[in-house]
Amino acid sequence: MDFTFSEDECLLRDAAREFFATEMTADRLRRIWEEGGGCDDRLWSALAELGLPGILVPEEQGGLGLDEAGAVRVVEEAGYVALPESPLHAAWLAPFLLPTLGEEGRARWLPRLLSGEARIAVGIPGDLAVEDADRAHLVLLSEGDALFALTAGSFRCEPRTSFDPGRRAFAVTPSIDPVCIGAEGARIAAELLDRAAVLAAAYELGLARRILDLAVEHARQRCQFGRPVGSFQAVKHLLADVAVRLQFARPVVYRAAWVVAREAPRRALAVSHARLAAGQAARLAARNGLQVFGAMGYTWECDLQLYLKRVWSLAGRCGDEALHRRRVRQALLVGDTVPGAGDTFAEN
Amino acid sequence: MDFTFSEDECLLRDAAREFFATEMTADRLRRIWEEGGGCDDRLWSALAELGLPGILVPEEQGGLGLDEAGAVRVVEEAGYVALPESPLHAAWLAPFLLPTLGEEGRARWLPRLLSGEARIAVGIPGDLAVEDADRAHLVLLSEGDALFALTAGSFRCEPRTSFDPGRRAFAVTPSIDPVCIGAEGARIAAELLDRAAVLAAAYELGLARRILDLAVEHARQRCQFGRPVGSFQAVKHLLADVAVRLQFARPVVYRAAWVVAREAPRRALAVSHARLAAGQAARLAARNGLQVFGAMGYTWECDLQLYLKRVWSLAGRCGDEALHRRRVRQALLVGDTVPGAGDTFAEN
Amino acid sequence: MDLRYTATEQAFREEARAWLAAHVPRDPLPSPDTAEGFAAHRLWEQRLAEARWSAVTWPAQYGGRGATLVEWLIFEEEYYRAGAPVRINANGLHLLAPTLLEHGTPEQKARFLPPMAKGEEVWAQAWSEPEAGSDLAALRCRAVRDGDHYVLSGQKTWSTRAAFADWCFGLFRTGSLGERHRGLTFLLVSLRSPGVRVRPIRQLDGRAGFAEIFFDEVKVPVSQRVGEEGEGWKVAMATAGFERGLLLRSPARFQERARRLVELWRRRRDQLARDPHLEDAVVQAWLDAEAYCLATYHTACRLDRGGVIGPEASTNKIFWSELDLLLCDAALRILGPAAEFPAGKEVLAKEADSGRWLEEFLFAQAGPIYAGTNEIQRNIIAERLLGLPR
Amino acid sequence: MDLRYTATEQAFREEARAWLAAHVPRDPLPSPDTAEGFAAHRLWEQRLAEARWSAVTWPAQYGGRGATLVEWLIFEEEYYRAGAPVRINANGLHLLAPTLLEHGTPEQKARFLPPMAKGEEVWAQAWSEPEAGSDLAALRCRAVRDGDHYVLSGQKTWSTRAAFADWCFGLFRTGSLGERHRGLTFLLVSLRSPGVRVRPIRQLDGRAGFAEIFFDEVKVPVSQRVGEEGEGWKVAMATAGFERGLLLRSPARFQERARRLVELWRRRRDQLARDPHLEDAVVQAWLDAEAYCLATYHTACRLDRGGVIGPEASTNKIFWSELDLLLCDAALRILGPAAEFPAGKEVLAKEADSGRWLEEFLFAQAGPIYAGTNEIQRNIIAERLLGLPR
Repeated sequence: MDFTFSEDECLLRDAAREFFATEMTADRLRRIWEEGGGCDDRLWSALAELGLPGILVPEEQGGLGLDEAGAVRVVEEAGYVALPESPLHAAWLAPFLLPTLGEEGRARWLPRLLSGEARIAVGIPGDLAVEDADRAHLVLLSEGDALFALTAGSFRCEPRTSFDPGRRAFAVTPSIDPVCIGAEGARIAAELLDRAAVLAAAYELGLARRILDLAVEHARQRCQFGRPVGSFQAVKHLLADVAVRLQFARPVVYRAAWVVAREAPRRALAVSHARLAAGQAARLAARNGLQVFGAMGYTWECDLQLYLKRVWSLAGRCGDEALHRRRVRQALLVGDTVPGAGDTFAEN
Repeated sequence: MDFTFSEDECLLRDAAREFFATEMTADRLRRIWEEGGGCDDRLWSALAELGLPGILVPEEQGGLGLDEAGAVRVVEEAGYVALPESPLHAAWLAPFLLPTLGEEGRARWLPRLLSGEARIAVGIPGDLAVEDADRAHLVLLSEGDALFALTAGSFRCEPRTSFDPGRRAFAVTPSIDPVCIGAEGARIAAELLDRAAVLAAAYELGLARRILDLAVEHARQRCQFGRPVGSFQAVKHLLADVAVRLQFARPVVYRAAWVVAREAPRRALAVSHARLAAGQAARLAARNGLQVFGAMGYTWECDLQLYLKRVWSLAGRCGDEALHRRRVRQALLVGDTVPGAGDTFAEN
Repeated sequence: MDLRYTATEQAFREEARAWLAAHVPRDPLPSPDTAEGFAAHRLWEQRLAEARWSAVTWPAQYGGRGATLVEWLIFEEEYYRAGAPVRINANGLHLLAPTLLEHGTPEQKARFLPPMAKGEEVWAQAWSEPEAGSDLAALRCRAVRDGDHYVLSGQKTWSTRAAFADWCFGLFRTGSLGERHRGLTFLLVSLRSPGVRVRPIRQLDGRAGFAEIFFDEVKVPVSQRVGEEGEGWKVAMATAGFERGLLLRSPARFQERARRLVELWRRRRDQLARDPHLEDAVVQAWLDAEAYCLATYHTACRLDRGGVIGPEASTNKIFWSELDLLLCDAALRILGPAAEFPAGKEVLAKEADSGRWLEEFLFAQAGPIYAGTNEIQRNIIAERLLGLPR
Repeated sequence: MDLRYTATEQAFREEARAWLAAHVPRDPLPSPDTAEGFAAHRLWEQRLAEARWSAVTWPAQYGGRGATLVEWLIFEEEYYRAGAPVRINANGLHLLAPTLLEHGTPEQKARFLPPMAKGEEVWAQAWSEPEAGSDLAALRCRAVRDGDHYVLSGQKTWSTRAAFADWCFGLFRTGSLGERHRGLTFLLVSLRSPGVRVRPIRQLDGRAGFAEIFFDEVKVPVSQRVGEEGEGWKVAMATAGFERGLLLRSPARFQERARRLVELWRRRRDQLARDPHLEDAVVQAWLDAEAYCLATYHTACRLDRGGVIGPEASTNKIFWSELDLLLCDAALRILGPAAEFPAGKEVLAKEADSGRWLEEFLFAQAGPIYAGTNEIQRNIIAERLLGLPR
């Protein structure tokens, strides 16, 4: 049993953190908002240079060779800066989907994905839009039990306006046949949803931590009644509550990342638990963080909103709360046995 | 529209409060615990003298002539001191049940109820025991769609040990036929449950207020870190939260009392709402009150426990939370229309 | 206790209902946070005033109907049921007017109430300052007496509707900062006065719902002072202050929202596999909206009979703001992926009114903050209602 | 990261499981809050110790197995699954022992650890005093140095198990009261010493689960001081202090409770019309128990690899105590009217184990209070983990 991260994984996380801290400042995010959201080509290239698209690709294929458990904290750091999501979709989901295009398809797209030359967008089951679909060279769209591999000219793209201005979202209508359907398509959709849910959960951990950090900073600086508001117990406890939820969501997400990387039992339960726990932490961070900021946090000028809106817009995507709760209920309340002590890591 | 209490009703409430404050001190309650709980004959007589059994009986029949809405705050005061419940059952429920015994039955029992000569115990639908059944001259027991009027020798009485030592509870098994069954018995049971639920709700308001008062007093006296613990924001907010829930439960209960007193629409919704709101307030008071008391509140010596245990034991009686939530869901989520603005007091 | 409406109350309701049915604009007005929308709303206020519906509780001489608080609640119920436009002058009507009626001179009432009723003069609040949010006693915006005028310098902020309003009211420091809540004076200030500059502040939703107000040697006649100099805190916080707690958010607003929520849930529950978490939130939200209505009627009846309202009014603010979060949060969770796209062309988004829910959700986030944060309200409840030490 | 058990860990589990299956008493032991029950539990501790299961993480020389923290978690899982008796010496094993192992002298370890492992010496805590509950730095129970002894006078309270324990450990004031958390010394005191008087305190459930300890000129050899004089606070709060946060409540306890809760719900849900409110509470409680397990393994793995645990340990206390309330509260609500009668002869009460749930419910109420109230824990998180000003 080793529930820790290796030194290499920590170094990679640190590198990503450093990169994001300089590349994805709040100012940069505001410029992205002004330009209609999403990830521009410059950022896409920079991320490719960082190695992001290859993070889950085996070393022998030119990637960094991590599994989801090893890479999960990079996603967390991406959430911390509210990175546009399409490059994460490409890095986290495309390597899983490309093999369905056959050896030829994989050979055609994987190197270009790794080099940053090809932009791949992913349509996640249940989501109503695909991020950055208009800029993608390839859209991998999972819809019902069908998986489509769409290149320019093989789909229609209609913009959808999200209340989160960092989102550049499109409804995509395929005009070609899917690459796979039926049982295989359904299996891929199910696994894709699980992977996307873990991605969203890790991202939410980062968002929650960012909001907590911003609120702590504000509470240390802002004075009322002659002292920093962070010295008031009510403010302290609002933020301590966030820290508690975050602390106990994190290992749930790490475990889910480990689970999706392999054939592990109770996958749906682990994944949906992660999404629920991280979503809870992020929404509590948003609520309590805003409360600590007061009216100031309610303004457009305040950077807090950059992260609040991502928390709220992400809530409905990658499987919404109702879906994940349903899966948890199904796992717990139906079936022969109820997992108890000793069952958490049991392999059957 | 007059959602206030009359001067007479206020005077009666004050009289009851004063009586309870001297009769039902914490010390008295502890003696009751030692004697096996329930209401002894001395207290029963004193309550009769106060006029309690006649509170809902028309003046021309020798009672005080209030309706449930007028009398509800007397029950609240009874809850404030955790009065044994059997005299409340007799006062609040027997006048409704006695007419089912026919004119002769009513004429036989009502005067003796008013004088305090006869003790009447009531078995509430769904409850597993009847309080003070062993001391009663008449047990009115509603079970399924049957109503029994049981006098000495016509039932078996088996003690049930509650974790609340103030409770003197018995499982009652009738050995005679019911006085009414079928549709009429079911109607009586339904109405009896509604009345009992309002009784419990009003009682819970009183319990919540008592616990709040005790916790406030403790927080003003107890010093830590060189000042009263009540000056800490965390403690203030624990108790303020109770005050808020209590403030907004009270009118819900008063309205339910008004509703059961007459043929009003949406009775089940109003009654179950009252029970849920009052129960919520009482359980929050118990939790937060105990938290404010700290370890001291967890001792047998501390009077707090007298009221905590009543909150917890009452929760399952007079319809438990699951039952009342079910009724609310039924009313709100099924049916043609959803009540909105302007419907609260509408008469159809 | 008699929870039936009287014949008079019933007639009042029917009159309001009939008038609203005939006059409420069929299409929603444009947002009052734009110049065009503000003008449209101002016109609507005039129509209301012409029929004496704009300030029903005021005496007839100022444009009201001398209605009881219960009648006001009835009017609000009909107003929200009818889906009538948002009231742009609520600050004036519900927050300033009760103060003026209690503490204003006859001249002030005659001068300010009628144009307020007609929407000719729309009012903004000027309480908070950049360094005095929760700590209102730290206000530093100065008012210096100079003959029959005060001269104002300083800055106010978070002033709702100030971007387009005509007047503002608030507390200004006539004494020294060290005096805290003593040394403050309640003034009425025209936003058209020379030296006043208003800078709109964009909110979370991108609109300029509130503004900063800068005062640069602004002259305000002494006749526009409410109460005595240095007594502003008392004026602002007196009985009327508590009554404002009652008027600020009428229950009908939340009850209509709760009704829409239950309807949304009924339409969507099968797709959501009757998710118990959501169902429970829906039921609890409806119950709390109903409880808020019952508590408000209870208080209104007491006040109509000459009762007074004390620090328990602080419980209102906490209750409705948390209720509103519960309502809107449940709606967004029911909408799921559709919640993100307010202008979505999907059947679901349109049918479910997702744009409206989103707007309400965003505004609900401010509820526990404005009009005194819920933390401050909890302090007030603990100290003044429960008697805990400061 | 590799979340599979190693072969060694698996073997450890199997050994523990086999031993427990063969040795756990079939019928529950009488309550340890009675003299008879305490004796029975002491015997059980001896049996555990004989098979070296009583303190698995300790070095072999003191009676342990040198097990990793992960192995300890595995043992706990098997222990709770087996329904084995409550551990009466948890204060010693989980709270004192880590401190002794870090700060004790070789002589102290050799003297105190083996009899602790064998249950020959059962330990109680002596932290709180009547006037120092949350404010531990206000301790006033005095220890005055007199040659090679300290002389203790004063009173301790809320000492769990002290009614029957043999020894206690705690902080005593060797400096002046004004020094606050400086001037405290960590001492080990035999409860059999002349001048010690123990007065049991009855709890909510009527049993004497904790006690007051009165010290009247009690002589304690200097050799029973852990760490230096005046350094007691540091000794108590150092690394080991945080580790205690990990050991105090093992996840298995809550996971077994969560499993029973889900089973209770499954049996009863149809009678309860699948009440969504209850179902949701059941699901959330199970998830939180699972999260507590995951977080504990995460920390244990880090510590097993030489990591240290900081103020984030305070989050544990809050999380498990609130989880426990959620669990027990849900169970009582599912039981409804049957919850009141722990010894109920109805099929429901027996089948549903209502007596056990009630006991657990009552004890859970104390969770947010003991071992540092959750309010104090939140302060610690805010100030030391988040860096907010005191």
